[in-house]
Parts: sequence; structure tokens; C-alpha cells
Amino acid sequence: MAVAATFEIEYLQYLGPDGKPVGALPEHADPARMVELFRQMLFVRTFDSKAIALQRTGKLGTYASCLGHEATHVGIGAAMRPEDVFAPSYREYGAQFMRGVHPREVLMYWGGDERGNDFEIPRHDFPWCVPIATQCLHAAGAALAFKLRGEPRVAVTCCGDGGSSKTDTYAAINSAGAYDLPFVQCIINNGWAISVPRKAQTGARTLAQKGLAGGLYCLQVDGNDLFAVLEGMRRAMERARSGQGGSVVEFLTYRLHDHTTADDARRYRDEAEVKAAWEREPIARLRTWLTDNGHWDEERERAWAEECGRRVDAEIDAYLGTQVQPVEAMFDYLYADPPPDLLAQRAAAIAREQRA
Amino acid sequence: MAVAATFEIEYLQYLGPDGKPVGALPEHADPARMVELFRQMLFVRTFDSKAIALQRTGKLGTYASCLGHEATHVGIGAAMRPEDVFAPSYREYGAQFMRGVHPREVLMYWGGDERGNDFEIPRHDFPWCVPIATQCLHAAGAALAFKLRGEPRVAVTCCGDGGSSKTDTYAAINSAGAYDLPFVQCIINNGWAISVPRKAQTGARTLAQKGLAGGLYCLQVDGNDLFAVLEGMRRAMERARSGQGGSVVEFLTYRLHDHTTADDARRYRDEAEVKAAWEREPIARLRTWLTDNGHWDEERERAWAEECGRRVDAEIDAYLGTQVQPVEAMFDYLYADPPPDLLAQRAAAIAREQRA
Amino acid sequence: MNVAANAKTAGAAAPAAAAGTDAPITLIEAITQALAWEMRHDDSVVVLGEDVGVNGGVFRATAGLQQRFGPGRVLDTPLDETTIAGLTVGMAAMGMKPVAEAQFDGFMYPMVDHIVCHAARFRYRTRGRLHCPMVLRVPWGGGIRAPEHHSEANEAIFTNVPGLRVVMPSSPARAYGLLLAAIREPDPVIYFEPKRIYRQYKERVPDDGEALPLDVCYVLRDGTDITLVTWGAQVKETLEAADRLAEEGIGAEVIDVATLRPLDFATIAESVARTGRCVIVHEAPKTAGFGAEIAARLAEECMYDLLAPVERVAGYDTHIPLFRLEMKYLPSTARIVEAAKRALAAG
Amino acid sequence: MNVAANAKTAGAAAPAAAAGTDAPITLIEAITQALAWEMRHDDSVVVLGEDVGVNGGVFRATAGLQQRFGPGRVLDTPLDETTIAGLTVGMAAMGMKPVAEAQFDGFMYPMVDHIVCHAARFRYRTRGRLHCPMVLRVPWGGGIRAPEHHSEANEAIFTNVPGLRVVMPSSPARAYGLLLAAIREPDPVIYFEPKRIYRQYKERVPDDGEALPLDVCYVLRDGTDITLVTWGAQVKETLEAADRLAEEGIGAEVIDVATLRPLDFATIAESVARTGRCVIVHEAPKTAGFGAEIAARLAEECMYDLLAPVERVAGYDTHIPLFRLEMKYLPSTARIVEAAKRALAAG
Ligand SMILES: Cc1ncc(C[n+]2csc(CCOP(=O)(O)OP(=O)(O)O)c2C)c(N)n1
Ligand SMILES: Cc1ncc(C[n+]2csc(CCOP(=O)(O)OP(=O)(O)O)c2C)c(N)n1
Ligand SMILES: [Mg+2]
Ligand SMILES: [Mg+2]
Repeated sequence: MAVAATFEIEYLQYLGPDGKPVGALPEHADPARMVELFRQMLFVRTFDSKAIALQRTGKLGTYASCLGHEATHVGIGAAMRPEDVFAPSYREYGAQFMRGVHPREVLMYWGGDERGNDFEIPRHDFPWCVPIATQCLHAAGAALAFKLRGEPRVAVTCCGDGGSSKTDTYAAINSAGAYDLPFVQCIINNGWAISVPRKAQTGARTLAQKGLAGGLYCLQVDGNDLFAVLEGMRRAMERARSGQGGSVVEFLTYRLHDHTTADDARRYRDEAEVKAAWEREPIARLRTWLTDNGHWDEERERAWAEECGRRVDAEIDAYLGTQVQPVEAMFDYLYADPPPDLLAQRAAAIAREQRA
Repeated sequence: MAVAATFEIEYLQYLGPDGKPVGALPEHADPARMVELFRQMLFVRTFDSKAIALQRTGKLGTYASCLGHEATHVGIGAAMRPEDVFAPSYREYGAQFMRGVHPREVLMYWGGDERGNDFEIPRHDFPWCVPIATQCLHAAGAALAFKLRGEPRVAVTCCGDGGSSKTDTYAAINSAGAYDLPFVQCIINNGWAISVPRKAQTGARTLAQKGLAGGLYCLQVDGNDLFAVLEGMRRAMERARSGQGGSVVEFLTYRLHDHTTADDARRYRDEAEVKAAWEREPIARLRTWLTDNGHWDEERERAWAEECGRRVDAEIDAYLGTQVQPVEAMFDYLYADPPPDLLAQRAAAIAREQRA
Repeated sequence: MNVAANAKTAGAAAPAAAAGTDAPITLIEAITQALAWEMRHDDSVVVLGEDVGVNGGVFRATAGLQQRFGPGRVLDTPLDETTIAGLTVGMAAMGMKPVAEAQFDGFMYPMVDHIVCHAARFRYRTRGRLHCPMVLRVPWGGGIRAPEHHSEANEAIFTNVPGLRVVMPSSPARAYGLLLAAIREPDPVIYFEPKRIYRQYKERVPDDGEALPLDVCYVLRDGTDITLVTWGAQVKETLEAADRLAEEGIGAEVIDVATLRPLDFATIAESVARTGRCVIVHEAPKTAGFGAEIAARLAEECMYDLLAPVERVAGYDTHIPLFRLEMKYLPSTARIVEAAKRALAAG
Repeated sequence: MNVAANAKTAGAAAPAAAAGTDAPITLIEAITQALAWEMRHDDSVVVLGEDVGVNGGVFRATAGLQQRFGPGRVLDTPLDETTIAGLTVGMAAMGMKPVAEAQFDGFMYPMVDHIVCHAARFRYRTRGRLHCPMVLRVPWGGGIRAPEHHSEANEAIFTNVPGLRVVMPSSPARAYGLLLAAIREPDPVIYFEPKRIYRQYKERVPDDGEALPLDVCYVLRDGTDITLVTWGAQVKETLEAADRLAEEGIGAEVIDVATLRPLDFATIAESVARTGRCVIVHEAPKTAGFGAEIAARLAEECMYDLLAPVERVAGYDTHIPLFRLEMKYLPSTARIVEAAKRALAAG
């Protein structure tokens, strides 16, 4: 039998669900850094639960929780440099906070205010992207721009297990391979795309193998194990930065919350599955390892939890304190050079406001 | 190192470019059938050269030649049953003739007349499809219909190496895997997509591996070796018919002609490459094998060539003899139940014709 | 994925009509009722889309249908709108009657290619050999405080496309009757659902399988002073405007276009011939919105009837903003009344 | 694929202008000339599309550009229009000025999603933080005896979309000046190229880098009896109609809209105020084509000036047929003359 091609996709896991190493930890694992990132994960979880509470009390619109994704999101953000570009979907707050996005910006966006997308930092990252996986192609385009201009920057993008079915994801992967781009496609497989389970999305055994269709480097990692996330991202980023081309990294995690606050997962999802997933969740896991190794304790956790609460509350206050944009805001950012008819509509809208 | 998944893609070749077997022939190889299909390949080539000549003399519009693809096209058609459905792109005349499409219908289509798509046989096949690879998804939809209705039919579709980059191809592959459909995606890799060479389309080592993104069975075959084409299609069709799901088969062949008669490949393609490709072309190869084994000779070839000429000429005459459709034809097939405004436009157009 | 091997069996095994209660229902319930009726009576009808299965659709339009008709009649799709559109075209060409759902208006753009290039052309291209009896259901329009891309009035993308029918009901009864008609129609239909009024009010909609004609405008209120023409969710504000005008003794005729393509212009023309004044109201941006076509027909065919310039009250020529500002974008009752008064004052 | 590591170097290494001959050129040569000018003067301009590289585009619009500016400035793409659109948006957001090509009008539908959802919204969505300075060039329209999907007049898909500019030149000089303007424009521009008149005639187009304004209609011929408004390839038939009318002593003013969005309605209104009669001519299907917007504006803003009903001479409301019949689909000079005479006879 003649063979045209063979492929092997590696799976990375360092810390088991019980927080015990399953083998040697990656070379680069540095306890101080792990503590810092663990604190970040706790911060994200605090933010998330407060955002959900805000929505429940009518002070926020529909909100997409990131509960359970903290290791994946924070690990992705941690792997990037400021000058790289991030093209998120709509839940990767952990990664965005690492890049400088303010929690109040997240709240403004879900609070129905475009100014949430006007990140103070980083100015060049892509905004949240609602049309699933379209951002993946924008990231590929950004990577192409970096390559053409000879800039040592990497474009990183995320989509979900559902998003891996989207044709845009394939297009991004394929063009990254065709042009050999500094591009990292993260596929965050949290088991569900609203009500559709992972297995209904595709016949592919792994989502990592989507990358084979474009000839990219493919890797599957335990997305609830921060060590694995960091190592997977390190490999992908190094490949990209050193001109070895693009990667697809699949992160196995779980959506512990409803899809968004507008969803009720009990309609389609077994509670037992959710319960089992809590046994694998990333924060307890890392806490166990840190504690077992003397890098963390209850006291520090209590103090940091309080600090997180204070910081998030301050961000919430900032959000709640923003004034609604004036009516002309919907005209002012459409064109650099607005046409006269639009200016006339703008004037009429302002006049109408003043009359009202 | 933990491994998430491994894949191996087989390559099939039975007859070398010199017409000598490279090993054992497939079990099912039947000389009488090979002769019949060889005659079909010769017929297709006769048709093709006469169609090009027609275009050159202004009696046909732009025409897409199938020169060099005869083994792939005829082999695909030979593998199908009448009740299966074929969704071609725009060059697979060999497959279509096997299914009953009349050469005059091909000519009418490229001659600017929609009636070319009104195949007398087979009534249910998809028409030619100009927007690249969109037909692949229609075939997947047809396969889904077959599965839902419990019909033992297979949907077969073709796209080119260029078409394998198209997001629709990925969508077809992915949905075939997700629903486990009786679906065969043929990727006819003829080296070029107009001026863009295969290697510029994707970083993937093979095009067959596009199927891994959907979890399909993947196979690469020598598309200039009729034995390999038949064996590859047999496997894919049997899998589909027996409920084992979809396949992607990549056929390695070569576009010996310009992309279409509107193209001039000398602008972008090395003549040496074309010359080398002629050494691998499918007809001489099969002729050598048939002749070496006493199934074919010059006398039979001469007689059949004459017969092909006669038959194609008759089809050309039929094509040239068709009247242009009346002006109302552009209104009559738009809706089953045309709205009054459209009927008014129709009447006006007829009146205008009568005045002119 | 677990789709039934034989849809016929699955259909036949489904329980009989749960209907017949005759209680008033909302627009979205009328859609569910129409889908269920037609699925019961035509085995070739299949529903597909994202989350339409066990979840019953994010708006609950397909609630209970998979439970009732089985996974071979109600299919969740992979998350890709190109896929949904392309599969739908292929299924329809093979004689099924797929009813596909775009989860939201803002996600239908990847479907444009298959709809315009294929659904709208199969009959034309093959001289009637194949055709494409499909429906695409699209929750449409703004005003529900949803995230970005969940609030778009993008019907103008399709109104210039030959071979399509474009429908938009604005009441429970019309939703039911027009959806039945759309599914039975042998050519492709884009069926926009004004999501803002999905649950606005209830009315009794007999589950009798009676379709409504797909090519007429509905006169919702008679009037002799001015004609207000609208469709979709703006029917609400337009009727309110008519109420306000009535308070001032002005009789406004209100027309719900309902089917945009093909347009029943005769009904509009007949009204304007009587009133001499016309305000067109729509949610989409004004410029080159479908209101332009109606105004153009008036300019061509009713010029001598017009006593005043035609008015269009529409979305501004900018994107509908996120929800903090969206109600300032949508045409308000006050804007319609203003325009009507301008028209009444003119000429 | 072999793209240069550094586009700046590739650009700088390119030979200086090959222009300056001042010989008359065709519309498509003017496009090449504009691309070359802007690539010479702005390193961030990059051309991408199918077959735009060594092949110079199937229409030769990019002929010689890759040879001149290198593969880092002129990129062949994989065969996927979604890819082209999405990459273009991403590159533009990162500060490049990509000029993408859709090989034919009929292949641009998969680009609609990225254009409508992203290109047209980056500025709006991010309050100006990011924007999308891209151009999409689209060989447009029928009449070249091409295969299916190579002959479509689909501009109406974009004319209702806020945030876009939609341009269509109809002469070599306007092609040059408007393409330069489009590339320099900080917001996305859809640049339709009427392929039927790519090589219709030549005129001198100084290669001086002078852009034309992106928001004006051009009065191609003065006249006081009737206003003929058109764009794209139909400018040819419309001017011919004006000639025929002139033979009968009728002075037809001919306006080339040139930029459809934003529309310079003032120029049209001013003309109609003088002539009182207007015929709108376009190749796209009549119903809900962009002509409707112009007629609607006339009905709203010029009613008192109109002496006759507005006329639209357009493609029929069916698909443009394959080439044996296509010339019977396209509006002919005779049909324009007829409509003009109807308008002149009325009122
Ligand atoms: C193009 C498009 N189609 C549909 C939707 C509606 N939608 C929002 S999120 C979602 C599921 C996404 O699932 P997945 O990609 O797995 O990401 P997750 O939400 O699980 O992180 C869907 C269908 C959308 N936003 N965009
Ligand atoms: C969507 C779309 N984009 C572009 C084209 C123009 N086009 C026609 S054939 C072709 C190349 C196709 O190459 P390939 O898929 O390899 O098939 P081949 O012609 O070599 O058989 C292109 C770009 C098209 N027909 N459809
Ligand atoms: Mg998910
Ligand atoms: Mg090819």
C-alpha cells in the first residue's frame, strides 16, 4: 500500500483534573508566573459572576459568561505580546484583560454601548465579533499584513467548537497555510454551541485536525490545565514568530454556564454532565497544585478575592456612571467624511431630540 | 507524548505513466470493461477537440476543455448508478456522457442557451455550476435528502484543486461528516486554477486531506490511471452505499489545455511542464496496457475514431440546428406562477420583438 | 448525527395535531402552528437550522417540533450559514421542502450566494427541470435590546433578485397563512419575521391549514385622507400613527405590504388614487430601501393622483445602534404623524 | 506562497512610472494606470484577488503589476471569495490599503458578509478606533457573451448598506480619477467596472495622480427638454438615445450618476427642475434596482417640478439570460428613446 501522507496530532496535559501532575511539567513552568496567572483567573471569575448578577438585575443586556474557560482565556492572553494582535469572539475576557482591555469596556459593550469597543488598550486589537468565526479571517488578514510589512507580530484568534464548523475558520486556516502566516487559530472546544453538542458539529475526531486541511501545525491541549494551555500557545507562538507558519490549537474545556444569559441550558443539557465538568474545572485544579507546592494558601486567596471584588465593583461603577451617547453618535462614526444627506438626517435627529 | 489522533492517506496507482502495471491490478479489473471505458475516453477527446474547433470558428462561446482529464471523468461516471445524483462543476463531460447527457446539450450550454441544462437524461442531475464549488454543498444536501428518505442513492460531486480552497467544499465535507451522508467529494487536481498553481492554493500536502477536517475517508489516486480511478471510486461509492459515510477522493491529473478558450496559459505556465504532463496523460497510458494485453489494436482504434467523429458531428449538427429561444423564454422559467408585473414585461418584450 | 433513516416513518409516527384549542396565540406561536400543520400534512417538509432541534430555536419558533416529528424532520445543523443555505438548496432540488432558519437577520449574509446564484435560478437555469421549493425563515429587525447583528432590517438585499419571493407578516393570522403559502410555493421564499412583535399581542388563528395569498397587500384600516404604507414590525407604529391622526379627524388608510416581492402595487395605487397622499414607513435605512420601489412606482404610475410629495419615514442611513440608542433609530409614531401632516399640508 | 517579506522593499525596487506617453487609453487601461500610480506613491496599497498576479487578471486590469511591484504587493489568493473579503478587511484594519478584485460580479456574493458586517462597520463599531480603507473592484454587467454568472448588475445589494461607498465609472478618465479617490478614501468602496465598455473607446487620461470627487454626478451632455439619468455601461446607450433625440430636435441632458452611494441628488434635482422630465436607465432588474431610489427622491423632492411621470428603463425582472438572448434583456437605445418620447408626450 502506497501512502500519500500521514499525520499525528499531539495531546498536551500536565495537570490532571485532581490538580496532580500527570508527568513532568513543561520546562518553562515558573511558579511565580503561575501564581500571577492564577490570580488573573480568579479575577476573571469574579468579574464573570458579577456581570451575570448585573444582567439579572436589569443593569446589563445579554451577557456571555466565560465560566470554566479561565485557564484557556488567561493562558492565551499570557502567551501574547502587546504588539501582537488579538481577534476574539465574544467571551475571551480573560485574554483581553491580559492585553489591557478594561472590564468596564466589556460591560459597556454588553450594556448596549459601542464605546465598549473603543479599547483604551490595546488600540489595535479587533473588537468583539458576533458573526461567528468571521474574526478568524480578519486575523489571517492581519497576519498577512504583518508578513508583507516584515513586522515580527503574530495574529491570534479564537473560535468555539461551533465556530470550527464555520467556513470562515476554514478560510483562515487555509490562507494561513497558503501564505505561511504568523497566525494562531485557537479553537475553544467547550462542548456546546448553544444547544448543539460538539459531536453534532462535525465527524472529525478532534477539532485540532481542522488545521490539516490547510497544512498547519495542529495540537490538542487540555484547556482546563493552565500548564498545557501555556505550553500549547508557546509552541504555536514560537512557530509563528520564527516564520514556521500557522497553527491550530484545540483547547478542551467546558461551558459551565448557560450559553448566554438569554439561554436556558437545562432545556438541552444534562445536569449530570455539568456536574462532571465541575470536577475538571481549571481554577480548583490549579489551586490544588499551587497549594500542594506551597505557592498559595487560603489566606492569600481570601485577600485576593476581596481585592478582586473591589476592583470589579469599581469597574461596574464606572460602567454604570457612563452617560448614554448623544443621538448624533450614530451618525458620527459612520464615515470619516459624512455625506451631506447623512448630515441632514443627523441634524433632524438632533432637532427631534431637543423637541422631545 | 500523548497522541490525540493519527491519520494515514493511501495513494492508489496501478498503471505507471508508461502503461505498465506498477503492481497487481485491482481485483475488479475486467478487460472488456476497460475497453468500453477506453472507447468512452476516446469519444470524450474527440468531442473536446471538436468543441474547441467550434469555438475557434465562432460557433461556440467560451468553452472549458477536458483534455487530459478523460480517465478521471469517465471513471467517475462509470462508478455511479443512474439513480445516484451527480453535481458537476463545468468540465466533467466524460462523467456526464456516461450518465446520459447528450454532447449537444454541452454545446448548447456553452453556446449560450439555457436549454443545454435541461438534460433529457438524467433528469435529476444537477446542472453545470459556474460559481466554484457551490455544487458540492448541493450534493451534500441531496445526500441528506437521500438519507432522510431512506433511499439507497449516493451524491457525487467534483471540484478542482482551486475549488478545494472554496469554503463551500469545506462546508460540504463537514456536513457530510456531521450527518454521515452518502456523499463522495471528488477533488480533481489538475495542477492549475486558471493561472494559480496547486501549491499556491493551500499549505496542505495533499488535497485528499481536506476530508480530515470533516472526518471523512480520504484517498489520493492517480487520476490518469483508469484502474486507480475506478478502484478509488469503488471504495468511496461502496462506503457511501453501505452507510459508512462520506469520502474525499483526490485525483491527480493535469489540465493539458488552457483553462478555457478565453485563457492563454502561456502567460503563466511553463511549456516544459505541459510537455512533461503529456508523458503521463491517461489515454496513451491505457492504450499501451490494452494493446500490450491484446485487448486493443490500431485497426480498432482507427474504426472507433471514425465512429467518434461521425457521432460528434451529428451532435454538432443538432446543436447548430437549434433555433434561438423566443424572447419570452427569459420570463417563462422564472416562477412556476409568474406575477402580473412580470407577465406585463413579458408581453412588452414580445411586442417589441414583433415590432423589430 | 442522529437523523432518522426514514423521514416518512418519523413523520407518520408523530402524534396527531395538538391544535384545536382555539386559544389566541402570538405571532411566533402562529409560526410554530403553521410549521406543525404543514409537517403533519406533507412528509417532504423538513425544518433545519442552528438550535432548531431539542432547543426549539432561540426564539422557540420550532419548540416541540423535533420531539413531535423526530430528528429526521427537524435537524440541527453545524454552525455555518453557508452550509444551511447550500444544503437547503440541494435538498429542495431533490424534491424536499426544506424550511431553513437563519438564527438572526444579521447572520444571513453568508446565505446570499446560494440564494441568489442557485435557489433563485434552478428553475430558470434548467428550463424547469429542477426547481427549489424552499423557505428561509429570518427573525428580522430591531427593538429587542439584543446584541450587535441581531437587529437588522436587510430585506433590500433580496428585493432586486429575480426568482425570489420576499414575505413579511405582521400579525399572528398573517404569519400562519403566509407561512403555509410560503412552504407550499414551488419557488423559494424568504420569510422575514418581525421579531419585535413576535409576542406583541395574541389573536385567534384557527389551525385549519388555510394559506393566504402570497401576492397581496393587506389594507388594515380604511381611510380617505392619506395612505400609510408599511410592513413588518413598523405596522405597530403605523397603526398608532393612524390612531393619533384619527383623533384629529384625519382618516389614514393603513396598508401592510406583507409580500414585498412580487409587490401588489395595485392595492397601493388604488388607495393613493383615493387619498392623493402617501407616507411609506420602514425600519431599514431610507436610501435604496424597499420603500424606494414603492415611491418610484408612485412617481411612475400615480403622478397625476398625487396631491403631495411622497414621504418616506425610515431608519436613518446608518447602522442600527446597540440597544442603548436603538429606539432613537427606529421610526417612531411621532415621526410618522409628522410626515403625514407634512403631506396633508402640502399641495 | 512566495510573498515578499517586506512590501516596502518590493515597492521601492519597482521601476518608475511607465506612463507619461499620453496616448489615449481604454477604461480598463485607465484602471491599470490608476493602480500603478497609487502603488508607486503609497506603499500600503496592495492588490489581491484570483489570477491578479502573473496573469494580470482575467481582464488584464492588473497586467504587469506583479512584475513591477513584486509578489508582496500583488497577491494571488486561494480560490475563495470569502477568503478574499475577510483577508482584505483584516489587512485594512491593520492599516494597509488593500484593493481586492472579485473576478466577476456573479462571484461577489460570498463577500457580502464581510463587507456588510465588517468593512462597513469597523469605524462605527469601534467609535473610530479601527477603520477599513479598502476597495473592492468588481467587473460588472452583461453584454460580453460570457458564461453564466459573468454578466450581473447587482449593485442594489450594496446601495442600502450604511458605511459603504458605491462607485461606477463609465469613461477612462472617470475610471482613473474615481479609482484613485476610492483607494485614498478612508472608508470602504465598492468599485464596479462596467466590463462591456472596458475597451469601448480610448481617451487621453493624463497619469497625474489627480483623483476625482467621490460624491458627484457628472453631466455628460446638456439639454433642456428631458433628463436622462444612468450609470455604468448604459451610459453608452443613453448617449446614443440622446443623439437620436437630438436628431429630432429634442435636447436631452445626460447624467452619469458615477457614485451611487452617497448619491449626489442635487445635480439630478437641478436638472429635472429645468427639464421637468426624467428617464432613469439601468441594466439591473427594474424592481428595487437603484433607479427606484432616484425616482423616489424625485417623488419626494421634485414633485412640483415634474411635468410627466418618471420613467425607468431597466433590465427586466428576470435573470439576464445566457448570451444567445442577453442583448434582448439589456435596455436598448430604442427603449430609452421610446420612454423619453412617452415622457415628452405626457403632461
Ligand atoms: C454567523 C452566526 N450564526 C449564528 C450566531 C448565533 N450564535 C451565537 S453564539 C452561537 C454558538 C457558538 O458556539 P461556539 O462556537 O461553540 O462558541 P461558544 O459560544 O460555545 O463559546 C451561535 C449559534 C452567530 N452569532 N453568528
Ligand atoms: C466563485 C467563483 N470564483 C471565481 C470563478 C472564476 N473561475 C472559473 S474557473 C476558475 C479556476 C478553477 O480552478 P479549479 O478549481 O482548479 O478547476 P479547473 O478549472 O482547474 O478544473 C476560476 C477562478 C468562478 N467561476 N467562481
Ligand atoms: Mg462552544
Ligand atoms: Mg484545477
